[in-house]
Amino acid sequence: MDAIFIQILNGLDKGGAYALIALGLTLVFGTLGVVNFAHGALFMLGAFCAVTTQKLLTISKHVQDTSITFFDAYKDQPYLEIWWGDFGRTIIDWSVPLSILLTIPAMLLIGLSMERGLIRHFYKRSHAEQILMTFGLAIVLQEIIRSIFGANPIPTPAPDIIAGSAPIGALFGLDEALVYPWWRLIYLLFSIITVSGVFAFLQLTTFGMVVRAGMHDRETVGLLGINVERRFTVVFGLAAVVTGLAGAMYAPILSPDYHMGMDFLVLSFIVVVVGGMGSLRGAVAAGFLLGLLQSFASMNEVKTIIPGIDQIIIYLVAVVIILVRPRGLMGRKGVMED
Amino acid sequence: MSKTLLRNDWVVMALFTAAVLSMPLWLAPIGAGYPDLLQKFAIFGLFAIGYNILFGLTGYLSFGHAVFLGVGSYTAVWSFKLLTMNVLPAVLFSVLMGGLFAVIIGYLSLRRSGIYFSILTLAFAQMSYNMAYSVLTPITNGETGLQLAKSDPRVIDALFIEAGEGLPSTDLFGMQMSGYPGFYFCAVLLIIGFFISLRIFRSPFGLKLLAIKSNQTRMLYTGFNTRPYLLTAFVISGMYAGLAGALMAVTDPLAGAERMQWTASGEVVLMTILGGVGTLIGPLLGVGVIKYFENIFSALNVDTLHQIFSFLPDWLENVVVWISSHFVGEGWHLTLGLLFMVIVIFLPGGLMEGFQRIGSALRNLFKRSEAVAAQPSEKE
Amino acid sequence: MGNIVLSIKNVDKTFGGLHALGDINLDIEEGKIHAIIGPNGAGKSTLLNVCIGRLAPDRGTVEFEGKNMIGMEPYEINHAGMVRVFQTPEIFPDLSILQNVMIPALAKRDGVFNFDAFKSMASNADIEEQSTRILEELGLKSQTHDHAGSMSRGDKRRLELSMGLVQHPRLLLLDEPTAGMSRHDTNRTIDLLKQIKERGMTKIIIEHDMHVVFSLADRISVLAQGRIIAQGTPDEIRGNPRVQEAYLGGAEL
Amino acid sequence: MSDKKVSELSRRGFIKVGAGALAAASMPMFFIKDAWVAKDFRNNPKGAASVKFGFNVPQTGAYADEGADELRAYKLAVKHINGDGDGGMMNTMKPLSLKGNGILGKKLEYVTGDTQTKSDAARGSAKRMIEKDGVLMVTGGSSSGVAIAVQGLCQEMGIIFMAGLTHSNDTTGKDKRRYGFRHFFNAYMSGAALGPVLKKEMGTNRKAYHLTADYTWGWTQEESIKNTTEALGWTTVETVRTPVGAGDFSQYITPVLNSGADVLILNHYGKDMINSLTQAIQFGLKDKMVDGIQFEIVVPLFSRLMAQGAGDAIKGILGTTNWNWSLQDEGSKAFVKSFGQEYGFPPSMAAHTCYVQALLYADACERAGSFYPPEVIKQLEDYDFDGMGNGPTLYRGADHQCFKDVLVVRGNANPSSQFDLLKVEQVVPSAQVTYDPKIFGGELGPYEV
Repeated sequence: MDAIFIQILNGLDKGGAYALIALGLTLVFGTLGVVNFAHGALFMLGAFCAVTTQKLLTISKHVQDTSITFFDAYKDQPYLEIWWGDFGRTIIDWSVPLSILLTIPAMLLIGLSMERGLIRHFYKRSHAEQILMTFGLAIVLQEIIRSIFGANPIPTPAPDIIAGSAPIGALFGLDEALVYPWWRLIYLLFSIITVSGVFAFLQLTTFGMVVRAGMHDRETVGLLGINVERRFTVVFGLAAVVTGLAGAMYAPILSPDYHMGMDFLVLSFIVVVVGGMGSLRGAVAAGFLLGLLQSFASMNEVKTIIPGIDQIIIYLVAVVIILVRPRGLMGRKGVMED
Repeated sequence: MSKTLLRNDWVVMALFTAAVLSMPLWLAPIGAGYPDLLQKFAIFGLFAIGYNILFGLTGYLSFGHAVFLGVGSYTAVWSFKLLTMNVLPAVLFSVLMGGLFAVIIGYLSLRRSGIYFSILTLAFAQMSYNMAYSVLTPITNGETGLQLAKSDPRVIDALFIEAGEGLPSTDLFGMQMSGYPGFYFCAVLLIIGFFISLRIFRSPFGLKLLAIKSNQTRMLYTGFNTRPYLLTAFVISGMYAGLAGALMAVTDPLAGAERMQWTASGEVVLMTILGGVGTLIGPLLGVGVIKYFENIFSALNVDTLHQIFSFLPDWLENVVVWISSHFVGEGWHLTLGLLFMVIVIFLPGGLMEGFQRIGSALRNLFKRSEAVAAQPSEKE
Repeated sequence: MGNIVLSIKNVDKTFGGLHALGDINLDIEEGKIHAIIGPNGAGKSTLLNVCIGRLAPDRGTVEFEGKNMIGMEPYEINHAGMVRVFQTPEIFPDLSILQNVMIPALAKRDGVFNFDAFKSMASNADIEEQSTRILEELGLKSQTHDHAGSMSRGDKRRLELSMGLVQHPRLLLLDEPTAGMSRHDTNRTIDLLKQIKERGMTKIIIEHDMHVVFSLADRISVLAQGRIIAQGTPDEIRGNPRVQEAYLGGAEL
Repeated sequence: MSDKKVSELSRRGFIKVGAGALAAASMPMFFIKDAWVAKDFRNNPKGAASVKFGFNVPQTGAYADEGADELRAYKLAVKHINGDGDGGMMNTMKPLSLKGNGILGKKLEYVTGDTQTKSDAARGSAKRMIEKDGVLMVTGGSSSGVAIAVQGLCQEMGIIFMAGLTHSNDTTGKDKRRYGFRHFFNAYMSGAALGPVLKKEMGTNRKAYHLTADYTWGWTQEESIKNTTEALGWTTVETVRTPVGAGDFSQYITPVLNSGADVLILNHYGKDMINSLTQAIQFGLKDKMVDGIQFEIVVPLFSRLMAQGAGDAIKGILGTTNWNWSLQDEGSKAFVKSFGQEYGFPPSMAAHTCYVQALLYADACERAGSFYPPEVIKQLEDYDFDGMGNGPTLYRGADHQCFKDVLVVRGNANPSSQFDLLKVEQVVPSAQVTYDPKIFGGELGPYEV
């Protein structure tokens, strides 16, 4: 029972990340019809916004390191620490949450310029060409990050006071040994808030109405004399911000490295398809569903029955869903369902 | 060269054969004239040609073709281990196994089209890769890859030859399949593969596949059951991939799971698009560019750059080397990524479109001068 | 009455709450041109779609030469001898005009599937000749190697028609064959259809243009709100007050 | 059919033939029996003024930083062998035959290649070096799969391979090759070295839980550690396989919480290890008490780059490494000094093993007085040396594995500098980690190929 309870938490936590990534992808895919292979790179860029914030806050003075005698070595002392002492240290400690302040504008800018500069010229092009272009873009973005930050993962810890774990076992009257990291609980909460925020934006604003209408039928919306183009740009920017935030907040869980985007790329496409092409609610539901399934498939009890199931469960679900119900969990009939 | 001449299959084949067999000569000046890379060109050429029969003709974008490549390699190595080091059975079994897997995966995946088809093939590929890497290690030898061992039974060889000291190498009736002989073996199969592809492209079958790509619904109402056509194309391309996988094992008897990863499938997609989807030669150009980058550009380092640019004045040499060093060696991915973007932005039809544009520009130039020269007697 | 080629019996079809077709009964005689007319939304296209297997009816049968077509795949229906010419041209935009016609000709010859990967295109001289002839008849001969996608709309319709004709079907279903054509082209198409009529091909035509209907049709069925409200020869229809009321708003034909 | 040995034709000879089509037609002519004339061998430098090494390291992919560090070390080794710079370990290596004028009087040059940490790419890159660039020796790499793949290739091609970072028992066990040599230690030695330290620190009554990367290296390490700990009297609660590149390990870590285990052993490397360790600590495993016993985490294979990636998570964690820059012996000091002066930071253990391998090969050629591989191999086999940072070392002839001291280290709780991440807990003498080569089987194969 305890094991199942905690696996549900794991699944929800994973699902939160999957849902956020897929939400951005389905916005782009469903609204703009672009197969964006650079979507994983957006997640990676988001995570590196957290790294950048950390690096900016720890801009340091080079001090001769006297502990090393073989050669001239320097150690770094952050200026914030020099100037403000403990307060400076606290700011550095909080760099991941603070990075949201950088992530939103930075990712918005990246998203807007990507759409304006490249993506928009590819709306009418074939999927193959979109794939080649966005894949090329993903590689270029990755390599730029690598040339700045290197290939090794960069530790970006959560703030000290929430770096530990919450005694949920005690809280819920289960085994005392059950704990869950605060940051993961925060991430789950954060993903729910962000998803709700995006839904509220799309449901309650006129802008969102137009976008949703555009997802149903782009031509008609175009005929109404609404400038769809500009809205598409904003949608892409929005997708970039959501994906970037998902990445930035994920940094303490998964130390960012330049290649992490590719690891999430296949997965995000699968979540979108399982949820139903162009369905925002479907993407979120599928994200949580796949997260949960993956968690349960990883349990030793399950793995002893079907060895290796945890490695293929996601793909297996995708195959079954596409074959049995091609519109996905919540996709409308007939949307990109040929 | 006139276009009508190129419409003749035999002229095309003669040119192609000459070009492929003389590769060691004309690729040497750019540093690509050594057996391993030549073999890779031929092997991946086959892979891409086969892939193009599916993607180029039917428009079905498969992200799982590396599975058949991997299956082909495993089959070939098992044939070396169990039966004989002769490459012919290995090639035969691999093609059949590639085809068999293609029938299974194709039968299921082709129930859907468009992006759904792509995701299905991708999912099958990833499942195969993950299983081969871990759970199926007894068959695939996992991360290390399936290798030959001295203790392998090799039942057919055991009847005829006494095992020598050390590991045996792959052969074709006594001719060793590494180095240049290996390349020529691959090259001959590439030529045969190209010939088959040429025939398919110029057959009624090919035309029907193109029609499916153009408007599948209409094909149904025109009286064609499109699914067997698609499945046939899928299986043919799977067999090409199986053959390519076999040749990888023939020239280098090792089969690793990473050959089946989705990025490996992605590579052949990129090769095909880069060169020009649906053209006969395009995929081969794509193969050439990507493999050249992977093997030659990645090997350049600051020292070699200094040698290359040593003709420049010192300060300029340093500047040029500093700039270019970001794009070679460990930066070769960056160059490749930029190349993808540039090609698709400026030449949507891939490299082939670039050549066609250059060709037609030259032709216009030529025609104009010809027209000027022929002005007085113009009457047609 | 002659031989019945197509017999539609008790066909019903609803979309959501909308009754698109209600208890349709229709017999098509061999060798005749049968026109189906009716106001927009009367269910004409739905009826055609049911006939060629694009839509499954809720109830009823469609019998072609005595065989029920319901539940058959579109390509099986095609090979049974019933071919549809689409209203919005459904051509192969990436192929040449000639190839567009060769495809249905190949279908006629090869059946639903034929693995002819190693036959050269040149060995299909007969198919090519046959296709060229049809194109010639429809006045498209001059541009056979152009891409079909770049044709004008009117030309596409003619191409569409030749794709149907090349298969020599026993029953040809024409969905507004002249819509969007100039007067001149329309007249040419009428002449052409008349010519073909002499070859004994049965046709069903859905048409708005009354000029076309009355100059071609042997029999006319009038559809309104998913029901057949009248059937008869052109003269009978012309004089039918219910038709005039429902469809023509009382105007004189 | 007889067992005929058919020779390879040389590239240069081939090109001379001219037109390829012609060559194809007349191909059988080239297969002359026994073309190795007295000690001729592939890429024989003969009268050339220089010889080339092939540095085959990961330049892209997850281990690119490690590869970059390896490459730095190799460049330094080339410098030192050619007599430039301060000489590094050439000053401390004992015995030493190199004279600082290249190898056998020939200047040393090098070519580089990218393994991408993929067997196929690594073999392709090695083949280019051998076939096109004519290298005498290939070295480098950062994973066992690659090392085994390249080693197999080098055996076929008759080129010596000096493995870089590879920790699997198989490299010098089941898959050992006559032409392959490993200076780096292996999983078995990690286990053997950890044994006594674990006993001292944690006692003999522990319950261990393994998380293991689901591929060959992970399994061999799991097995080695399991054997060691069970010999101490520990029980193994569970061994769980995790997919490579899982990223989020939470679903594997949470079952540890109430499994009753009091030691978690992470058989992960690289990114997997960084993530699993960081996440395990987020789940409070480091501060956990099980039945009044302090919970412990052990990472059997450590590297500095991994420690950097894991950040604070590494503090207090036990593991083993091949070498650490803080060692105070003369060889280590000399190497750290020249590396630090060249690049501004100390070398990693990957850099160290690569540097040593390059030097060892060069020295063996010098001793053999020839580049003829069988002679060089014989020089390396059962060779005793010292002054290379790990104390007296034996290159065992039976499996081409180096036997030397193994370091048991602990993540430094109070690092004095950004490089001071690992503290050497104990230097386990080589006698304690030496094993019988027979236990892993395998066959080296012939000298002449």
